[in-house]
Amino acid sequence: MTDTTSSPHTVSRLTVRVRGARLAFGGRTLFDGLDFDVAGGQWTCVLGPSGVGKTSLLRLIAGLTSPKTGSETEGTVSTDDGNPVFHRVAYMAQQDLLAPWLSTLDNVLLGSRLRGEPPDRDRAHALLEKVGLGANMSDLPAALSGGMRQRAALARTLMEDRPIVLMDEPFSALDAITRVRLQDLAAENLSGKTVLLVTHDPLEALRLGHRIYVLAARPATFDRVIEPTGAPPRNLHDSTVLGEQGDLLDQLARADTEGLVS
Amino acid sequence: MTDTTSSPHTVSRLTVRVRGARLAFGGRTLFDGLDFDVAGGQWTCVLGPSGVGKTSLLRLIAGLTSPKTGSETEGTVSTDDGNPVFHRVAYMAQQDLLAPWLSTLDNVLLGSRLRGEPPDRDRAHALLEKVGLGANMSDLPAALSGGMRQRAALARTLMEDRPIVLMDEPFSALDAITRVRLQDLAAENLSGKTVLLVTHDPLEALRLGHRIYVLAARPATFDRVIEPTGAPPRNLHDSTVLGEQGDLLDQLARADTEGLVS
Amino acid sequence: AGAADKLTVMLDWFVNPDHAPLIVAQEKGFFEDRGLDVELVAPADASAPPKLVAAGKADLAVSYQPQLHVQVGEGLPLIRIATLVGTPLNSLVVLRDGPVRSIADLKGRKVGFSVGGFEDAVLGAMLAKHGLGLKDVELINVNFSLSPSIIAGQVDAVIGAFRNFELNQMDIVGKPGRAFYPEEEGVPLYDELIVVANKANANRPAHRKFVDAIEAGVQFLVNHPDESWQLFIAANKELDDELNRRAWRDTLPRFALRPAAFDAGRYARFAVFLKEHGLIETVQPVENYAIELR
Amino acid sequence: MRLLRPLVIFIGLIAAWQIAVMLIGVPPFILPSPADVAGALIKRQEVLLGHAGVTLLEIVLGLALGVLFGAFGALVMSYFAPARRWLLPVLVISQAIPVFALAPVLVLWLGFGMASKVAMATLIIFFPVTAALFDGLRRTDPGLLDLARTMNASRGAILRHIRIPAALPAFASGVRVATAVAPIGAIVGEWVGSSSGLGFLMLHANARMQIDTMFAALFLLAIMAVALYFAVDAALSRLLTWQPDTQPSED
Amino acid sequence: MRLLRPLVIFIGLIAAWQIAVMLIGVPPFILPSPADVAGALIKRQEVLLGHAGVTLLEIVLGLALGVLFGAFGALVMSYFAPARRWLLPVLVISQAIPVFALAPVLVLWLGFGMASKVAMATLIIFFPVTAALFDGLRRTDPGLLDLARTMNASRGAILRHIRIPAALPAFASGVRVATAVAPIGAIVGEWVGSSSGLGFLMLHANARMQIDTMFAALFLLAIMAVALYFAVDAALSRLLTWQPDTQPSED
Ligand SMILES: Nc1ncnc2c1ncn2[C@@H]1O[C@H](COP(=O)(O)OP(=O)(O)OP(=O)(O)O)[C@@H](O)[C@H]1O
Ligand SMILES: Nc1ncnc2c1ncn2[C@@H]1O[C@H](COP(=O)(O)OP(=O)(O)OP(=O)(O)O)[C@@H](O)[C@H]1O
Ligand SMILES: [Mg+2]
Ligand SMILES: [Mg+2]
Repeated sequence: MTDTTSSPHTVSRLTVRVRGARLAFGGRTLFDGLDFDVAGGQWTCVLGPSGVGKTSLLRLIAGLTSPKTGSETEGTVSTDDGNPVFHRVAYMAQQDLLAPWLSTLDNVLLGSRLRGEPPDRDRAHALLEKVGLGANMSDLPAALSGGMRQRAALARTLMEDRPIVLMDEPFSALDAITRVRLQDLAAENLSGKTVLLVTHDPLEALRLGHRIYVLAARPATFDRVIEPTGAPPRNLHDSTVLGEQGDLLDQLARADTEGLVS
Repeated sequence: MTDTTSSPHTVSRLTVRVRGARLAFGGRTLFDGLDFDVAGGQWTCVLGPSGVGKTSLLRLIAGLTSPKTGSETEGTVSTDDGNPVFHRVAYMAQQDLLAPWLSTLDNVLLGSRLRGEPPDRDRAHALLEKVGLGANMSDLPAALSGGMRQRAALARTLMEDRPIVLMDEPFSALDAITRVRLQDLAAENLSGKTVLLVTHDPLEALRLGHRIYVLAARPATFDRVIEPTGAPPRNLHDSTVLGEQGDLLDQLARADTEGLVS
Repeated sequence: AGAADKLTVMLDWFVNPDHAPLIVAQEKGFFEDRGLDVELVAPADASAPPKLVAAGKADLAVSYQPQLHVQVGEGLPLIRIATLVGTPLNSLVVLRDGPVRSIADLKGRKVGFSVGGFEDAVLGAMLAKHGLGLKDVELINVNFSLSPSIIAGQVDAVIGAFRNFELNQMDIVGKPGRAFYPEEEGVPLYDELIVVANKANANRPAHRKFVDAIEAGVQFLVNHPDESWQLFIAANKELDDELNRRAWRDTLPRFALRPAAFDAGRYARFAVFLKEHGLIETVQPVENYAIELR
Repeated sequence: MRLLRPLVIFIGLIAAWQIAVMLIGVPPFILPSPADVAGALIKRQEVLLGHAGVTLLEIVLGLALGVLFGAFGALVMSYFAPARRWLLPVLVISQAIPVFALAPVLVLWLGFGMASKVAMATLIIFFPVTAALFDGLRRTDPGLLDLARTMNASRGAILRHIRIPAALPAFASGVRVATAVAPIGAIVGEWVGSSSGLGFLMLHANARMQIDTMFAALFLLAIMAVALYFAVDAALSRLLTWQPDTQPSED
Repeated sequence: MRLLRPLVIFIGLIAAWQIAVMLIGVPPFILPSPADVAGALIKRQEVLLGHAGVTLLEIVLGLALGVLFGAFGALVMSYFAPARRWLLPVLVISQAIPVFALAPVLVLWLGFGMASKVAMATLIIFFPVTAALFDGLRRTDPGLLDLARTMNASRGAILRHIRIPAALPAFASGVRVATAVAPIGAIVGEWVGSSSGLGFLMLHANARMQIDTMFAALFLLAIMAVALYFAVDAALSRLLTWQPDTQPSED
């Protein structure tokens, strides 16, 4: 922990501000003049129709859009302490992105290895146990099931221990029960961090999010924010959650008709 | 349609019987002596904890397990007309498996190209329009979002027009609204076919399945079958569905405690 | 005798009976007797040794008189200090039982050569004597396969074949050849194998000792032909075969008995011949590129 | 700019060469200065260009045949298991056999014309292509193969529509190496038996100690080699637009 | 069985060769029969084995250095954009330059010993490795690179932990080609000026029409080449167990 930018305790509860963001792929504008805040120390969930630009927005915040990928980008991404966002985010992509030549354990330790830090094997072991991969630490990714790969990627993201965490559908390949358990695990491990979660599951958003945004239309804009009551992770059997779910689904349906899938 | 085995109308409502199936990866037995029927002309849904062996079972039925992949297999897979299953299945894997060098359209036409049949472009166009990729037909997979890739893979599977359809979490990367629409599309296009659907979403199973199985424990066995009332696709706001959902979730939770994720 | 004087001597080609005086001098210790430590190095490309001597990387090189004229003409600081073989070995060879009975029969035929640099001049002179020119034949570089190409009928004649070698070679495989000798067909006599040194230190005392040792070697060869053959194959086991035995026999009479001796007139005549054939631009004074060591 | 850079490289190399010759004092009969070479280039341009044309033709033919045979060899080897077991050792041996050993045999069969030289060049060129494509064909995504199997694809169809497109990047890699070694293939062919071509000219000039002419021929050869390489490289890149292409220097 | 097959291939090739010689009636001074070669092999075994040892050493040294320089070249070229622009054309040129043109220069710098021969062999061997690794480094999964960037990885760390492991299959491909051309590299190196080694022996035997000896040397060379190739291949496969490996023949 010599690198101060990677320590979550010195600079915590960072708010990320996106201002005037524009992103286009060869003429197709995904969004333009988009303003968006990821509130410090909270979970912000983003939903929206497939292909609307959620992943692209996440990548923009993570600093991963470059002209090389064929995208044109404008706008600024900043944090309220003035330091850049880049290198303070942990990013979990929609694909699991496990290195096929590394064992599950080594994949989880990839971050420290890339930074030349001594690997914290104990923590990696503990995390892998918690995501249910205790017996698969030395397996190569090719020997894991889809959900197991996703869990390995989640463990790797939690391992990163960054103040800002960007996750792109981190639970999509998991069964309902495992999903709830891992949501709890993530909520616990990421408490106090600034989390941006892209998800397709309205219940997941309602369970985990302090704020829920719906990205819709092209160029995409954000609809009204939903701020569910109570502290996440919430109990899904709660009747208010079910009511909010109806709301959210309506909003999503509206987003969809403005949207892309005809 | 010179190849009779690929015509769905001559031999329809095929029941697939799995008998005495054993599958192990280097000593780890996934299941052993498993008997399982996929009822002819119906949707059979399989749920179960991540890593229990759902994908492996699907691949076994599709005839895709070979010693080369490091697996040991036993048991028989047959259909009630006595002909082999292989070459009469359409298989949609958990990964989208789009060929990166082919456009979306060409990926959808891959099957006919591989069989040397004249490609039915009109049907491919229509299917791509229906899955919302009408504007992306000439895009390479790399330019598609995660959900768009999954939709392309779904279109390709529907394009295959086989009597037996095996789908491994075909809607996992889609938002709630798109998901419902594509479930309807699949239900419509696959009516009368023998469908085996692996899913993580109990509601999806309840919406689409004539029969729902839960695969659990190691070696894995099937729990009691759930046969929801009414013809799929069902309305999710139906109160019976919600009741059944509770049931199913309980069963899944039980499956999970016997199961793998500790 | 103190520390031996070290000499790196590059051969023109792999060790073969043409190098007999050197090998014998080495094996009999004639170099050692004179306080020389001689290392013989064989190249795979006959044009490399003079370059390396000119560049000071080797002390002496076994080379050919015609090439010396050309090299000196191109500005290489080389000078001949001894002669190993004082007659041409080069010849034009055809199959004895083939269709070519005289040089005039070569009209319109293929002539193979292994690029040495002046085959065309020699061939041109030989053809000219029979009223033909280089344009009347097709010249083909057959590099590594001089005799195979003629034996196999790929070409009708080869120029650059050594009379002590290729002829025996062809005879052994049952396809005897007929040689036309350049010196009998209009080409002035020249030394086939000579020893060249860098002009800058031609008169190094060690060089004189080296030539003396060769002279002793030649003498030994003449006096004890059988014993020297044994010495030769003992040092080069892979050369113990029919072909080399015959070549050895045929080469013996061609070694210069007085390696240091030098005939300036002969060199001057040859230079004129080369100039006539466009291989050199000017005829330089002989003392520029050949000396007799004191 | 795109045309400027090669020019700068070119001038830079020439300058470096000139300076090296001047500083180290390599004698001109071992390494002539660019000025000497330029002189020879101008003085003998007619002869040089004539021979260069022959060599270029050999290179292009050899490259075409080498790539063709290489691709064919890889396909046969990977498609037929017995062919692989039997052919691979033979191919490896074929690479280890020095050309001059084969030359008399080849010349015996093909004569001293262009055929034997193209054959020689082909022999040198085809192996990198074979090896690269063979490796590429082995590394197809197993998922795609499984999919193709369920689609009732014949082995040939899988090869054509899945394995070959997937192996194209590896193939391109092999073709690049082949392109780089193609000139030497043609030159070696010319050593073995020829009456024209830059290789022949070089041998000749070398024997006559016209080292400036030899280097002028070498220079032409280098220009042809580089031009050919970058042309092939550009063509291959165009073929493989779908292939992600990044450089560590951009990380 | 694993040991039987090479033996069968071996005997088959020899038989085919003997039959070919007998049927076509190639004169023995162009292609001797296996019996002749076996005779030479036995008669001259001492000489042959001595030279073979020298060549083997050169092959192994040349291969080691070639792979090392090749890997180094690819890393430098892909890591430093300017190096790529400047070095690539130079490397391409280096492949097109015939040995005999360089030979005197090399001898001038390195002398007549093993060094110049190994240098020559290295020059021939390194390019396939460079080209293959260079290509492999360019084709890293962009997703993994993005991930590494967010993980605050330096360019060097990305190279070391992401790009290089991902490029290992391509590297292996290049090393295989290099291994196959290594023997010819050493042989050509021996042309530069040597008095030992199989290449020397072959040229010598060829020039003096000891064709049976030449083929005996060739035979030894082929055996070394095949043994080396399969040894390296096995080692590489062991290194790359994570890499999916299927053959079209299994489709
Ligand atoms: N190639 C392989 N080698 C070794 N083990 C494997 C291999 N493929 C799968 N497995 C193991 O088999 C088990 C079941 O895998 P499978 O993919 O069938 O799970 P699943 O039920 O589909 O899970 P998920 O819901 O996560 O996709 C896992 O524990 C996995 O580690
Ligand atoms: N590299 C690219 N080149 C061109 N277009 C691209 C590229 N990447 C993404 N796009 C386009 O940008 C749009 C948004 O993609 P993005 O991945 O952000 O969607 P998403 O909201 O994450 O969708 P999903 O829910 O399906 O993952 C899509 O229409 C896609 O076609
Ligand atoms: Mg996305
Ligand atoms: Mg699965």
